[in-house]
Amino acid sequence: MAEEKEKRKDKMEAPGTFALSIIFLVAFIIIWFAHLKWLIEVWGVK
Amino acid sequence: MAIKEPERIWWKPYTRDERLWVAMALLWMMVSFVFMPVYHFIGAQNPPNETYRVGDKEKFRALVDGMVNKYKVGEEKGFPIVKPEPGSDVFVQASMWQWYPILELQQGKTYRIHLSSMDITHGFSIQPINMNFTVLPGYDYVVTLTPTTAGDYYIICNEYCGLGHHLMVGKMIVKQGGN
Amino acid sequence: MAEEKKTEEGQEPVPAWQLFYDNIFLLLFLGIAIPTLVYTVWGLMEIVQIPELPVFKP
Amino acid sequence: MDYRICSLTGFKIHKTAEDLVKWNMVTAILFLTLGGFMGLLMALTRWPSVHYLDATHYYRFLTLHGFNALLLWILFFEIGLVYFTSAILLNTRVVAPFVGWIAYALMLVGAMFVNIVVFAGKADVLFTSYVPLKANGVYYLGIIIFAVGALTAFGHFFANIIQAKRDGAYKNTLPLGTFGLAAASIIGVFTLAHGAVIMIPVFFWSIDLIKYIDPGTYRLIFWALGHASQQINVCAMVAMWYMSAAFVLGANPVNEKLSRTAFVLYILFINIASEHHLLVDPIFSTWHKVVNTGYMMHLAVLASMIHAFAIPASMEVALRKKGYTKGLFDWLKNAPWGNPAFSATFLSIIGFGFLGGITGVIFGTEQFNIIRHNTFAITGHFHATVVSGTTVAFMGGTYLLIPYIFRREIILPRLAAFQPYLYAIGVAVMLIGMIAAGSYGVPRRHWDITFSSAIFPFSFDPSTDIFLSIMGVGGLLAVLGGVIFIIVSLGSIMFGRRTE
Repeated sequence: MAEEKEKRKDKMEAPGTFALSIIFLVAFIIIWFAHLKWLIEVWGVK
Repeated sequence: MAIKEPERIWWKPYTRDERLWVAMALLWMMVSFVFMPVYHFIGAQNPPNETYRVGDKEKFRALVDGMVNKYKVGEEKGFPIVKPEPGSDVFVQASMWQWYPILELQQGKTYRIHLSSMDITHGFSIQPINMNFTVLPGYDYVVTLTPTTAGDYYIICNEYCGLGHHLMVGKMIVKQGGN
Repeated sequence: MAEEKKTEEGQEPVPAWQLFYDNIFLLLFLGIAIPTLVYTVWGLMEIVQIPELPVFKP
Repeated sequence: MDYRICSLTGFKIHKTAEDLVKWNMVTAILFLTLGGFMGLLMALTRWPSVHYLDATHYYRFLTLHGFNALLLWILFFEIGLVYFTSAILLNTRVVAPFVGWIAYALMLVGAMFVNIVVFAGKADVLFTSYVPLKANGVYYLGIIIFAVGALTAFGHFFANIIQAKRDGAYKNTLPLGTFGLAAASIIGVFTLAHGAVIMIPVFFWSIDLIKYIDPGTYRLIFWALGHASQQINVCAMVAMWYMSAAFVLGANPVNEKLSRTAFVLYILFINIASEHHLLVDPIFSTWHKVVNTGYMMHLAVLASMIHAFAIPASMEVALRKKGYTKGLFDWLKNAPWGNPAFSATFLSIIGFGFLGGITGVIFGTEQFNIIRHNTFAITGHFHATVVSGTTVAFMGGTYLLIPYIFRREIILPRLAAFQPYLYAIGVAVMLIGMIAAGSYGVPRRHWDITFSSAIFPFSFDPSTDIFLSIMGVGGLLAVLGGVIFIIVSLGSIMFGRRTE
């Protein structure tokens, strides 16, 4: 059982989904920074 | 299967891709979260934090009228144009369906703009720079504003306030510094 | 079949976290208590504490 | 006890459970028809060159669009899923069946009250009905009755799983699909209790028994109803994803621990995201805003990212087992794209994640909210989550459940296979138009953004015209997809060939 658990730990079960997820994360970060740029261009508020 | 009860012990270690993905997602979420408090210290644009209760709406109306009497410099389409001193308290009144009065501000100077509604909820939306705040009846929201670009700006209402909602447009003039 | 019997007798203890996740009614309590305290009660406390409009110099 | 054995899945199905699922689902689809038609009118009015409705009818039908499409279609479907997961998936019965019927009747009566009073022109207050904007008392009464009905149904879920355990239907752990609906029901109890707390005093205020409702308090508690009810959708939708993957592909969750952790994060933390509506409000301190939107909310977002990984991963593992192991994406190429239950699920994951999730986190960030609050971009965001996410997932769920529950074959299978693509792409085009227009400042809930009769002349950047036209075209495509869905689903339920 413990051996099976160890084996599972190092497995990459779904590499395709992992790649898709990375694409998602990159899109997320790009859009987030685009909004940061929009934010900086407006007036000062507090 | 998601439609059957799992085996007796389903608490199992994560695989490599699961660990990696959770770690990356968590890291990015931490960045997004930490941004909010940190930007309050380093950034110039943060949601204002100052609110007062307006028990009597006439009291707020009196403040608006007092300011208009003191600082009025002109008139446009029946609305007084008010040019308050930089750093001073400026009062803007929302009602169905107008923003009163017209403000004339100086570029780069800071003003404490008080927003309150006389009737129902309105949305204070400065266009075309697109900054948006909620205006509630019974509350005074103090927006400490520093316009950094000159020109004519318009205030539209972006919270539904009855049939004349689309008629509710106000004006704000930002003049270049020095005059 | 023989293997199933073994687990029935509880050869391996069920992890505590698994017991927590299986306790729907504890989750029901926490799922209502946490947002009610952090969002609603805290929010109401802030509404009550808002000061009245001060006097401004003309 | 009246049971039958499903010839397709082997489930032991309790007759009453099946009837409750059927009635709730069909009612849901009928309200989708009404809400969708109102949606068509909305798209045609906000499309600048068409500008179809006059102002009065625009706001009236906008109220109806929100109520029918956002609340009634989705909640009735979810109540159907409550019975599906708490009885049918567990091969057990519904306890006290009359409670289920009372809940259904209350929801229906409440829904009719609201629809009638809004149609009669007595409640043009939009979905949010911010006080002191006042509607006829029947409007609030209808919402209260509906909420009590829905609360009863969610309570019924808990009664069912207690009984199921006593009957030995499961030993310790609920199936993941049922667990997802447990999360939805927990959030439902929180949501509808808040709804009652605020709507009952507002009802008394509307008939002049109470003098004053504080608008700030109303907004705080209303959004614990308004936003948190969307979190019910998130949980039910994710549960639907898992179930579709299991039914269509025989997929196992890659790791029960991972998926359940994500649901537990939803249960504990997602409801405080109601704060998103109050970020540029007066009253609440920066700390209240930061803690509620950020501190723990982001853990709920992490949960969504976990699901968005775990479900495609389970599909990938299942498809790889079938022999599609070449390279990274061979499994994706050979997925059953022609099966609408599968394609709708996959499109829903993509739409919810890429369009709804990303915009949700960004617009829910305190500072970014200044430049997005109440603009059309917000409308775009929640159409991404609720329409291209939840609605598309539930459309897939309908295709999935028609053979199992109604025991009918899907009619017009080619049209059905094509429908999720048409609908999802239409909605995506529409909401991208909305988000683009909103980022130029175009407000939501606004009849005339040309301000043609306003006292000061203001007009938006001319490019907003193009974005709004894109929105209109996308909206029409989506409506076409919606019409096909309604024809295929109701047609199959009534005229499909019997499977047994």
